[in-house]
Amino acid sequence: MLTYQFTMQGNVLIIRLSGELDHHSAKELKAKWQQEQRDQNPDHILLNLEGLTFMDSSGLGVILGRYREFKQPNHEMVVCQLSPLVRRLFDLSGLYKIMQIEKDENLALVYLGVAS
Amino acid sequence: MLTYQFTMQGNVLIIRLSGELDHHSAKELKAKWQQEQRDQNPDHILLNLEGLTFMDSSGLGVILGRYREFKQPNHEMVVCQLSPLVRRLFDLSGLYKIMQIEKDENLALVYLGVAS
Amino acid sequence: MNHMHLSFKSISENESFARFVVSAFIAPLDPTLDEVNEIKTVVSEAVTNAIIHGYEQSDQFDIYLSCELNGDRLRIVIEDFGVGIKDLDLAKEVLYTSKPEMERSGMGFTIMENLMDRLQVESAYGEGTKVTLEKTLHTSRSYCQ
Amino acid sequence: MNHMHLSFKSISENESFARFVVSAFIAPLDPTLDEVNEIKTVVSEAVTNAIIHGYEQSDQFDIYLSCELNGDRLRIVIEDFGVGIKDLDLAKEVLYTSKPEMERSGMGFTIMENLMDRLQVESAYGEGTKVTLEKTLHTSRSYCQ
Ligand SMILES: Nc1ncnc2c1ncn2[C@@H]1O[C@H](COP(=O)(O)OP(=O)(O)O)[C@@H](O)[C@H]1O
Ligand SMILES: Nc1ncnc2c1ncn2[C@@H]1O[C@H](COP(=O)(O)OP(=O)(O)O)[C@@H](O)[C@H]1O
Repeated sequence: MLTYQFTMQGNVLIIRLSGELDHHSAKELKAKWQQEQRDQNPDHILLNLEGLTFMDSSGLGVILGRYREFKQPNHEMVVCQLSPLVRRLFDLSGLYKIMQIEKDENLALVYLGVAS
Repeated sequence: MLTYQFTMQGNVLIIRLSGELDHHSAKELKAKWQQEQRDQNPDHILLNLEGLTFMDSSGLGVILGRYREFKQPNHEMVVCQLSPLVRRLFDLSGLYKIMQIEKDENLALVYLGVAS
Repeated sequence: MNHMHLSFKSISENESFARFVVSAFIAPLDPTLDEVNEIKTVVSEAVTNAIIHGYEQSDQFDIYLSCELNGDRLRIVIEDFGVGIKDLDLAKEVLYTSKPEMERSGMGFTIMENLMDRLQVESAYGEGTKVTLEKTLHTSRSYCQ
Repeated sequence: MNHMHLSFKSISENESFARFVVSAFIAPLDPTLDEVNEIKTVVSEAVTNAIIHGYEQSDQFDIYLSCELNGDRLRIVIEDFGVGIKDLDLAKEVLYTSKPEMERSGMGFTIMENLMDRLQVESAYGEGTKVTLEKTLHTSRSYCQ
């Protein structure tokens, strides 16, 4: 099971995921994420994976899908709190090179210029 | 997996079980219990089931087996910390009537005249 | 509707494996912890019987476990192709066991009957035993629907 | 030596079920958490592929999963009798996916190959796909023996 928490901090939509992100849960996440993005219209997105107990390549797919929809010169998307195994999946797929990865929410907010 | 802790308190051998007590783990418990009883030669036995996350009728069997070996006019065996489901298994089997059941270790020690 | 069929080696290590599989299978229904523990208990009873009685502790055979979920109605079938049961009425009696020397309590069938809505045992002497267990789960999910 | 054979309905709810079954099966070896997570990941990749690609999301079919433990050597076989793979070399390429519209990443086979010691894919177009995964577990138990 996957649970998600969406919060706006300034112009940043923070998305915190907990539980298992697989093909089954990715479908629902995609819909909720798109809805929230439309509703909040954020400048940046911060995705926090700290609570994930499982993630596979369906997770890579849904993250990359949102990244492609969102990324523009004035829109940044940052991902933080990758477990060693998730980090490995990001590496293998090359996502590690195209997306901004930070250790935790604070560093990610600093990167986005919204230090707390 | 089942783990056990054997402690002497006065003349009482306290046995604390944790984990899963089924047919697989009952075999090993029986051997360890008999060994400990020989080594410590207790007057009474206090069996604490608080840590059990699972128990089935193989657990009833190994407890009844030890009770039968041990019970004499001057030897008491008390069981405490039964979960509602384990309590139901004791009820169904009639063990609830023949064995002394107490809520917790303190009350069991009071019953045995070794109040702490 | 969901179903699964599982077979595994008749060794006592697989008693806990079988319990876990069934509890994982019903997890999406969000059953109460009490229900999960009751289901685990009856699965453990039937699988242990297949190992001890059905296959007389030989590890050369397989045990068959299947689960079917229809809404909140769960059916579990546990089957062995071992020695079978000669006298089924006797076998089902409370406290009856053919293996007292193994410290069996003779409570397996009684527990299965009490914790489930329905227990059905089919057995042919020399051919094997099939135990069918049924229960309607009173899960939070089924209440919400 | 231990083994198990499982079949279950091709629905996405059963992805987590399959992961859970395999992790319960290897639990007696006391594997590290990292190893368990790697195994869960590759099982999830292969089962998801069977659901999405093999059976094209129809819930009318079954997926077959078996596990064999020989000492600390684990073999997992995941099989479907779905559409099969026409060009296996292409399918195994990093980032190749036949379903980009479903936001597939094309990383499944690459992940299986990287997290396991060995990956073997057999497929016949129109008949189905069989994925065999092998790994030696460096468990505390096997070190102690
Ligand atoms: N799968 C089986 N194969 C053969 N005999 C069985 C099987 N299950 C149960 N029995 C018989 O039924 C008796 C009663 O079973 P049960 O109530 O579970 O008690 P127990 O397992 O403690 O003996 C067993 O002692 C055995 O003789
Ligand atoms: N079980 C299967 N049945 C049919 N085709 C498959 C199966 N598994 C994989 N494939 C094919 O191989 C391709 C690559 O698979 P994979 O690397 O797991 O990436 P993805 O699942 O993200 O597409 C799939 O897009 C699909 O065309």
